[in-house]
Amino acid sequence: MTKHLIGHAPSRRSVLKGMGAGLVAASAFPGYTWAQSSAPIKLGFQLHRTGIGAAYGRWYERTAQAALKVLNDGGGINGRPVEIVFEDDATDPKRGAEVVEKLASQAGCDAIFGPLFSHVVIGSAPRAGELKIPYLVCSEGYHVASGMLNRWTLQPGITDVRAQVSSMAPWVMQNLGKKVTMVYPDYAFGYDHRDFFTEAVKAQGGEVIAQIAIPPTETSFTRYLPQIPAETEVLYHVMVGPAVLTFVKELGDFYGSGARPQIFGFIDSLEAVDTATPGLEFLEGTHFWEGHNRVKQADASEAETFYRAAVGVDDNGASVSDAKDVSTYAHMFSCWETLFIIKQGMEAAGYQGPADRQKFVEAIEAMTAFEAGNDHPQGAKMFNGKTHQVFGHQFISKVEGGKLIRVHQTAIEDGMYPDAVDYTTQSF
Amino acid sequence: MAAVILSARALTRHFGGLRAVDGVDFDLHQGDIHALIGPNGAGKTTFVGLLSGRIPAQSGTITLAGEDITRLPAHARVRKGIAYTFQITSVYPRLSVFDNVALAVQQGTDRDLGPAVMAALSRVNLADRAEQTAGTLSYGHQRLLEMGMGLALRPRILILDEPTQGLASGEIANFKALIRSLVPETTVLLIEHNMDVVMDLATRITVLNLGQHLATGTAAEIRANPAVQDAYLGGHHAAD
Amino acid sequence: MGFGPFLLLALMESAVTAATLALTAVGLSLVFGVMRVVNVAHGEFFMLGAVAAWFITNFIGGPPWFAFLMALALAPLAVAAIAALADRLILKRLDYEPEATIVATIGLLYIFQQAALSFYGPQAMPVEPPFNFRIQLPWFGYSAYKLSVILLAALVLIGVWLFLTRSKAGLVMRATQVDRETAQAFGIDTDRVYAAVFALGAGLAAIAAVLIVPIAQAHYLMGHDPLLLAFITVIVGGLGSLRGTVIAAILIGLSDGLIAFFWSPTLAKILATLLVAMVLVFRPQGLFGARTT
Amino acid sequence: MKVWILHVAVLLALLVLLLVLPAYHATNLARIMVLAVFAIGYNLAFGYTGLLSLGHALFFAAGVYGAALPVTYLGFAQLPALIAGLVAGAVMAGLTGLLALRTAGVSFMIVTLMFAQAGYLSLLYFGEVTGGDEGLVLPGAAGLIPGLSADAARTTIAYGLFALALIASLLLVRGRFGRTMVAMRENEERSRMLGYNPFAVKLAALVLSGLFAGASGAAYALLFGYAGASFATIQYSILPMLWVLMGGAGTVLGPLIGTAAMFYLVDIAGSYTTATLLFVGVALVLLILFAPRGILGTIRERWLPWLP
Repeated sequence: MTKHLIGHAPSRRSVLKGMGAGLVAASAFPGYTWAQSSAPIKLGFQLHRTGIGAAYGRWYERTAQAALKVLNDGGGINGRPVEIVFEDDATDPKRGAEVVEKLASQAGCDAIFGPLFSHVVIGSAPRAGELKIPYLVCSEGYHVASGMLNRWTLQPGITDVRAQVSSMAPWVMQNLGKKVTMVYPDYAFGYDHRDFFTEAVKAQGGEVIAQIAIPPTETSFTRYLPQIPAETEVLYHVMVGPAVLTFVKELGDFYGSGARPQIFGFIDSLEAVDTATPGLEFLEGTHFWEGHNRVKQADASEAETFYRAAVGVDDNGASVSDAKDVSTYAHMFSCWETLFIIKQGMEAAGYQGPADRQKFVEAIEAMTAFEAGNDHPQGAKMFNGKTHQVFGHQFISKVEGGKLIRVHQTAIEDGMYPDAVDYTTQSF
Repeated sequence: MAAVILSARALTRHFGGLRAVDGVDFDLHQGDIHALIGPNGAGKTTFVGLLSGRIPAQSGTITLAGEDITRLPAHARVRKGIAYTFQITSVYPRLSVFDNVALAVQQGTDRDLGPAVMAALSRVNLADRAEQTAGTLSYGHQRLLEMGMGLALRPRILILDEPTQGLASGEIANFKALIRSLVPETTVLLIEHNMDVVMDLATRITVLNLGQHLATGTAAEIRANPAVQDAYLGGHHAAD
Repeated sequence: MGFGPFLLLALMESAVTAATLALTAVGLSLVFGVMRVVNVAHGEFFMLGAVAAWFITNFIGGPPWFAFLMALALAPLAVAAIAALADRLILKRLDYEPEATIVATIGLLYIFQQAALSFYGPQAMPVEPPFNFRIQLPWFGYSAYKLSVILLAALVLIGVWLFLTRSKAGLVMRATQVDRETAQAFGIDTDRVYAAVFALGAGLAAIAAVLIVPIAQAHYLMGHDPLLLAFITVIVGGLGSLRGTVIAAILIGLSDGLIAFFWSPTLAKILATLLVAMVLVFRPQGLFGARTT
Repeated sequence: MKVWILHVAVLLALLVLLLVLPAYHATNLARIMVLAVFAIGYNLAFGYTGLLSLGHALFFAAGVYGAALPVTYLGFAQLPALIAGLVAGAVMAGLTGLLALRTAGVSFMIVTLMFAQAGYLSLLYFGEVTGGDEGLVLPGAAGLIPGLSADAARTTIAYGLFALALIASLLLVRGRFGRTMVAMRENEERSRMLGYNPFAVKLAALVLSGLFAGASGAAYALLFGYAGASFATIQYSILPMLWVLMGGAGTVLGPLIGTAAMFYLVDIAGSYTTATLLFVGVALVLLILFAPRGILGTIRERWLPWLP
């Protein structure tokens, strides 16, 4: 072995030649060659700083900043420090595509991550694909695994809605009731809930007896509530946007002290809202899906404690500096976990610069499982490289004493479904 | 007597309780300079408004060369050859004098606007002001421009609502010469308060009073008409 | 639930919508009627009223009814002051030229939204209602506070009506609305009238917001829908007609609530929107406006 | 003559900019040029004819979906889809105009706004077909022009469309119909008494305006590969008005200048402050206080009265 190596040791002359080439390259692309060793890796973050996504955006930014600090304290990626460039997309698909452009072409980012709202993701992904820049979304939409997007778009940080709702259905059927009425927003996000939950309920021998779609421009909901059939055993609700609290309050006013069905909601209906708000007392005893438990549970892992402290969230899920500032806890972990997947992917790909973006995507596609730990505080996950979608545990919590206490945790397999696409067969 | 080009029968328009125009019969003959006079509130402006289509008729009929135009909107009547110039000067103040007239000329068939516009401007002696913004013209010049726009439509009938109001006496002489040069190709119908202009210019005069037709005739006939003297010339002329 | 109880619920809901809409729209109608200004920032005055109510109730503390009353008194004053300032600093300098004021008020809209986002935040936060009593009917429960909103809004509207018809200041405003030049000729300081009207209009929007914020929540983008609805109401009611504006608010509140019973909600919204548009198309002067030609 | 020299010079300058600017700004310029076509269309209705519409999002979205739906469901090629889009914009404007032009002034503004709102809700209601709020992903610019990269093809088409629209609008406003539109804005009653049918003139202007808006929407969807209901929100009615007022209503180059200024205002604000909206709001207020006729309108008023 040794001999062999010596025999192929570069001659002095070829070393000089190589250095010369390196110098030429360095002067032609200032900062570029040296960047391979020490310059920071730049990541773009497409942020909903303004627009309807702003309540999420604020916490997505805080979570990403916290994760970045942990990442850099731990030596960055491949020994290089990491920078994140945050750019506001106004929660608008057109501006979203422009932000992708700006982060990729002007800021020179190596990859982009962070968007939540589906229409922003779908509006931006085509441009990311054209620019051939990895685009890692934290959106929980089914748009990635449905095959609608492209090879450069991945969702390794959060389970999609389809898997979330299908994995909930068995528990809801067995514990709450079989006749379900659904209340959901009358647009794509609501339709994912409608279609996949209805399907899952049927598979469990239950029945969705009414589907009440609320128009997106609505700010008051009481008049839709009489449409809930009296024989309803479970009321399934999911709302998004600034009016969510109104919806839940009006639901409370409507049922009042009278008889009411079991209520199962997606925490989206109360994300960034305090469950102890006056008027929400009726939620006591109702159930919620949570992607990540907002209230620190008795059996919280060390990683959970570490994550909470790093982001600055107290045991109730609010900001440590302002108890009224409630986090979007069930979703924001995805920014944290996505950043550490980027690290893992870049290190596996031996990432040096934009030329290695394809290798980076291939490295993520090759991943199959993530272990619970500081990099993945929400828990273990399985990744499907073909559909670019990750699958994790889901939680059902019950409101007890105004706090969300976990009563059930699904298995990762519960939410899995047949592949609708194989992105790895698509060209880059 | 020349053929009737425009006629009204039992033309009526009330505003609430006010009988502005009340069953008026009227004939306009080809080539005439026909003046419409009457005391204030006689319904003159409403009447020409009905003829031009600015105000829809309540009942009665209007025919243009035998064709019923009662229900035709104003712009369609203009296209059929009835031009109307406003009592209060109504030009496009922010456009050039050229553009003001061009807007009228381009309704016609001229392929080349420039010469036609300049010709129309020459007739009203504004050719040297073609590039000026219309709003900066003197009042008298704006009235001339208004006339020029009406003429540029090459109308069969030109309706003028108090064209000499506010003009200096020298300008009035020019105006009279201009009107005379139009006939007989164009028939002129004018509302006029200046009796000297009316008596000098008009080949035929119609008097309205309280929305009703009082008399029609030549200047001499009208002067001699006792009903007219009663209603109008006797009591009000001095005040005008 | 049978048709009867449903109708009752829909009517109560419509009445709440109509009450706050009437307040917001009357404010807009005053500004439009007197100043001929299309105030695109009107919805933001509504939003600022809600946000101010949140700050005031949190700062004052104490029993909810007391904090709420303080908010009801102070928030509209604060918003009116901001509006008067905006009028003096910007609109007056534009000489209330229609196109210029549209751009200026769009600018104000952005400024107010950013101010709320920076100082208040992106989340929706509630104000505690002055009382939490719930009326339990045989078929459903209903918030007593919501019903009191109808009453309060009606009281404010009667106050505005009395102010405009009985007080000297109201007379001056109406005189300016009819004819600005003549009003000036009679020695009325129309600059002050305009500032006062702009402040009053904004203050009314803020009152509506304070009333609604215990039901809905304060949010920095909440001004959008009230703006559109208020504009529609003002136009349908007929420009400058306060009575028309109030009646239109009731009609629009009702149509919104009742049509939803017969069609799928989004389709109902589409139909209601087109219906109101058709009213305007075939009665451009609005339901109660005088025909101008 | 100097008018033509100026506009050809502007087009040449844009061409040079597209070639020398860094990739990011070149693509921005492509976006700006496509959107400026929308603004040019809006300017025809608002700046020249005096129709203050708040419903142009409907015409833009008609272009977006007029192109996107045939591509998605009927397998249209891109060029026929572009034409379908601009026709859709014109037809939608015609239908809207037939009803809305019975009103004037603020009523017209509100009626157009409500039609646009109904259009937006319809896009959501028929979400199964339109993709609703999430929208549809389209093939994008790759392969639009054989032998050219996606970026090059996009830039070429955006430039071509803009040049065509600019020259068309210049010919239009300097021609007879342009004078007629301005006459309608300046004094509708006088125009009627010169034999112009106000309804027909305004309808024609609105249809032309819708044609430009539709072309812009179709090109935006096709070139950037996305169609969504957000393009029908009221924001996309207010934006062209702002672009036009900023650049100068009733000026031929104003829409381009306004679109570019507004785009970079937002873009630059985003790089220096998190309070983007404040930046934009203050800029608008200052602009209207100190240059109420817009950028080009003020230049025309003070220095270059011959500007079209």
